[in-house]
Amino acid sequence: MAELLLDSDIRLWVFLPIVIITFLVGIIRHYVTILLSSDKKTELEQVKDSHALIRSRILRENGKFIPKHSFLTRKSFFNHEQNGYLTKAKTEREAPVKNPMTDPSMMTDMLKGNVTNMLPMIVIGGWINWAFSGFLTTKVPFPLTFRFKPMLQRGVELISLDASWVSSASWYFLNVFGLRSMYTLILGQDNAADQTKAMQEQFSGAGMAGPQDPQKAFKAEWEALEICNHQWALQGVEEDVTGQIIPPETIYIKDKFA
Amino acid sequence: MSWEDARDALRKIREDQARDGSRVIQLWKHILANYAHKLGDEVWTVQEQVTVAALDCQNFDLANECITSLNRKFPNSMRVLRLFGMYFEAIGRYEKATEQYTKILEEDPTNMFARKRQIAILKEKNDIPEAIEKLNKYLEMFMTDFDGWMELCDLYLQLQDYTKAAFCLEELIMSNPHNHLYHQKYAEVKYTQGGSENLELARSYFAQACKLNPNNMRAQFGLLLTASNIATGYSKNQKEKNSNSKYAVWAAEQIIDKYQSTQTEEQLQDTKVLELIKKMQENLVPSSDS
Amino acid sequence: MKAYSKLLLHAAKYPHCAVNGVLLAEDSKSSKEKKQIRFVDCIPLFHLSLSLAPMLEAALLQIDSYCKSKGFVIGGYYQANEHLSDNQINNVAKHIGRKIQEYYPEACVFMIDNNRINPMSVNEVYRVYTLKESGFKEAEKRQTVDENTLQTAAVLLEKEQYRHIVDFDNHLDDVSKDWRNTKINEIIESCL
Amino acid sequence: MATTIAVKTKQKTKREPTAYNEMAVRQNNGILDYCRTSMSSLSGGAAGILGLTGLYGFAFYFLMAFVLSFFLLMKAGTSWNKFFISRNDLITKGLFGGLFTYVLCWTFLYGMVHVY
Repeated sequence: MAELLLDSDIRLWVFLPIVIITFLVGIIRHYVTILLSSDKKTELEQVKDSHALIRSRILRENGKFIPKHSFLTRKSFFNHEQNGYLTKAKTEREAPVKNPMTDPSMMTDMLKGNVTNMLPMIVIGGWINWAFSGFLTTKVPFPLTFRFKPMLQRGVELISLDASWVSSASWYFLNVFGLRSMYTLILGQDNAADQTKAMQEQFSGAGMAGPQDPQKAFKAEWEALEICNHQWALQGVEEDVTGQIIPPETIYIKDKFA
Repeated sequence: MSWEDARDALRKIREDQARDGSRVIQLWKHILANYAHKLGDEVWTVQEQVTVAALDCQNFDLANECITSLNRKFPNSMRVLRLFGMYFEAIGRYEKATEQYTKILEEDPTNMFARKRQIAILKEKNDIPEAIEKLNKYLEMFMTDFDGWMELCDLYLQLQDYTKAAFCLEELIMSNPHNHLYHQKYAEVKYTQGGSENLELARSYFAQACKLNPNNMRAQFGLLLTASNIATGYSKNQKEKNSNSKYAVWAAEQIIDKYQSTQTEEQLQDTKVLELIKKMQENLVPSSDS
Repeated sequence: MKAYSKLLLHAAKYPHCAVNGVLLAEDSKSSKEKKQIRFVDCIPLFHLSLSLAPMLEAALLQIDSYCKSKGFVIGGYYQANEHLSDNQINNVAKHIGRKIQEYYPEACVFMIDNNRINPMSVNEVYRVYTLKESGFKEAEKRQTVDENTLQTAAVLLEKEQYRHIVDFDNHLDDVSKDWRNTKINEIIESCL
Repeated sequence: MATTIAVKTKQKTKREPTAYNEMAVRQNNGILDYCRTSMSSLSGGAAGILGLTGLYGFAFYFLMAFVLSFFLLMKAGTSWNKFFISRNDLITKGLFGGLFTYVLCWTFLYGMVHVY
């Protein structure tokens, strides 16, 4: 196949601008999100619930470190048949399913999320498609099969063209996804420039964000605690300690491989 | 000392949450105050720290100065409001301070700090039962605030209500089962409570503390004391007695080891630690032989 | 002299905690007729949690064997409460005081008045209580320290020597630290 | 490469034999990521300027990746188990995530230098 020769003006006016634009947009988005993000107002009730749930979970996990009597006291505090904390909570608390349409604060939050995430992506993408359409910008330095053609050569439908050439629109998308780790490098771990992550969260949304419905959460926790039994972890610890004749300092290392 | 050193020292104090007000003030006054512009944004955190330190040392002029400058930078910030509250607390105008904290809480009912300060005011007024009651209410809401549990435990200890203090410590142990200090303190409380059951619990927890941190002297002394007490006083049968004296002897050996390796000859001679422990050991050994 | 200075320094080292400690007296058999106790040294005990028994026992055992070898007795107990204006004798102090009294009937309890801990203080910073019949009563005022001692203590406070005092809590954290505070003793000697 | 930064912060880590400090583990992994990304972009740039094509380019990436792993292992030395849960993490973590960054940088600089 004949080598193509690209005009070096394409490099100056198409290739570079796309990189710079995508990069800067990412950075700007980061700061805009910081500007717009309002501290989520949490309600007292919510905080209380989450604390109770965490405490119950801790009780399940680390309850083995306290004496049996104390464990049972706490368990009955949570799960007592009539007035255990969780028992009451799981039956009485009606689920305040928040309707995003009725709650204005939820609405603005969603709007803000959309404004900073989806909108720029669409706008900039469309603009780039319009301004730089139809250019071949670069060539990937490795051979590819024809299957990659629609991916890499969006906007340029030439059958005879080698698959490793990249069109301007595709170059934009490559940048959008590839610059992700660069942002972590520059802006730190939890940056907002990374829209792909935000999109993933939106898709797998409800499951990841944690159970929205406190009643359900309480019920799950109640069940988990109900089946949880007490097995004291300190049984025979004296034997354990005194049995080891090795000098104290080495106990740590020994345990590590055990 | 250069200003960088001073900054690092302050940072360290902040991270360790050490309470050393006079040093903080010294560092600020003599070194950092002249280099404030070099600190960048850290200057605000430092000023907050200095304010608290100044209040601690009753240096109200300095505190006032810092609060004013913070207030200019962050008007209406919760953190500045709370500093105002603490300022009023320090000069003893508790109603005014309470007013500040209520204001914060109206704004943000989940602000844990303001709630804690309100409890602290009660403690300052030396009204411990009231403080305990408030703290209990607070912990009902924020059940996983372990500093709160710690404080409650200390308050109960002041009133010598050991059962309830033990409850708080159980909570702390569950929060972090690998912290030997909680185990050790729990054991100490149990030991203080007395009774054979509690002593056995204490022994187990001292042993656990020893296991988690073999260098914990308190735990080893505790193990020695509890085990020897059980062996001489409380054990029901010979077997139990034997095993308890075994633990005690082990703990004694550990302690002797520790003292021999860290203290100087002269010191050991003078304080007679070794003789004491050996004597305790000897008291136990024949009892286990017989 | 040594006793007073160390007591003061210990209270000053932990302004935000309650502190306690014991005072060692010369064995009183020789000086009994004078009805006077001479405190010669002071062992600072704790600043973390005063009301817990095991470490107190461990500490008292150690101090006791130290005293025996030196011919001292544990003749007093001092405590400074956590609260600034709280200088009442509380249950912990009463309890420990009573225990000490069983071994040494002349023993008394010193409650430190936190307000008075500063280099300028002109008289002693504590109130003395002794056990009478069943309860603790404030003892009648008597001269317990002389002018010279007060001055030395003030100098030490001024010099921030309290940063170097070691109590039993420090000792248990790091065994190599010495609760006899020999260093401080030397400094006190040199201040004379 | 960024190994020096990594080790400095790694020393903050403190943990007990069986209990891991959640924050410390996350921080260490973050630093590892940081090393990987820097390495990928730098070596991508290098490959692009050198004009490597095809398999050579990929081979270059893996070579660099293993050099980095080697450095990390050297730096961690015998005390790697103080900082990381498993030793293999040091070698393999983010190997393929870094590839994407590498390809981008490679393509970018290759395009800049050699295509036009």
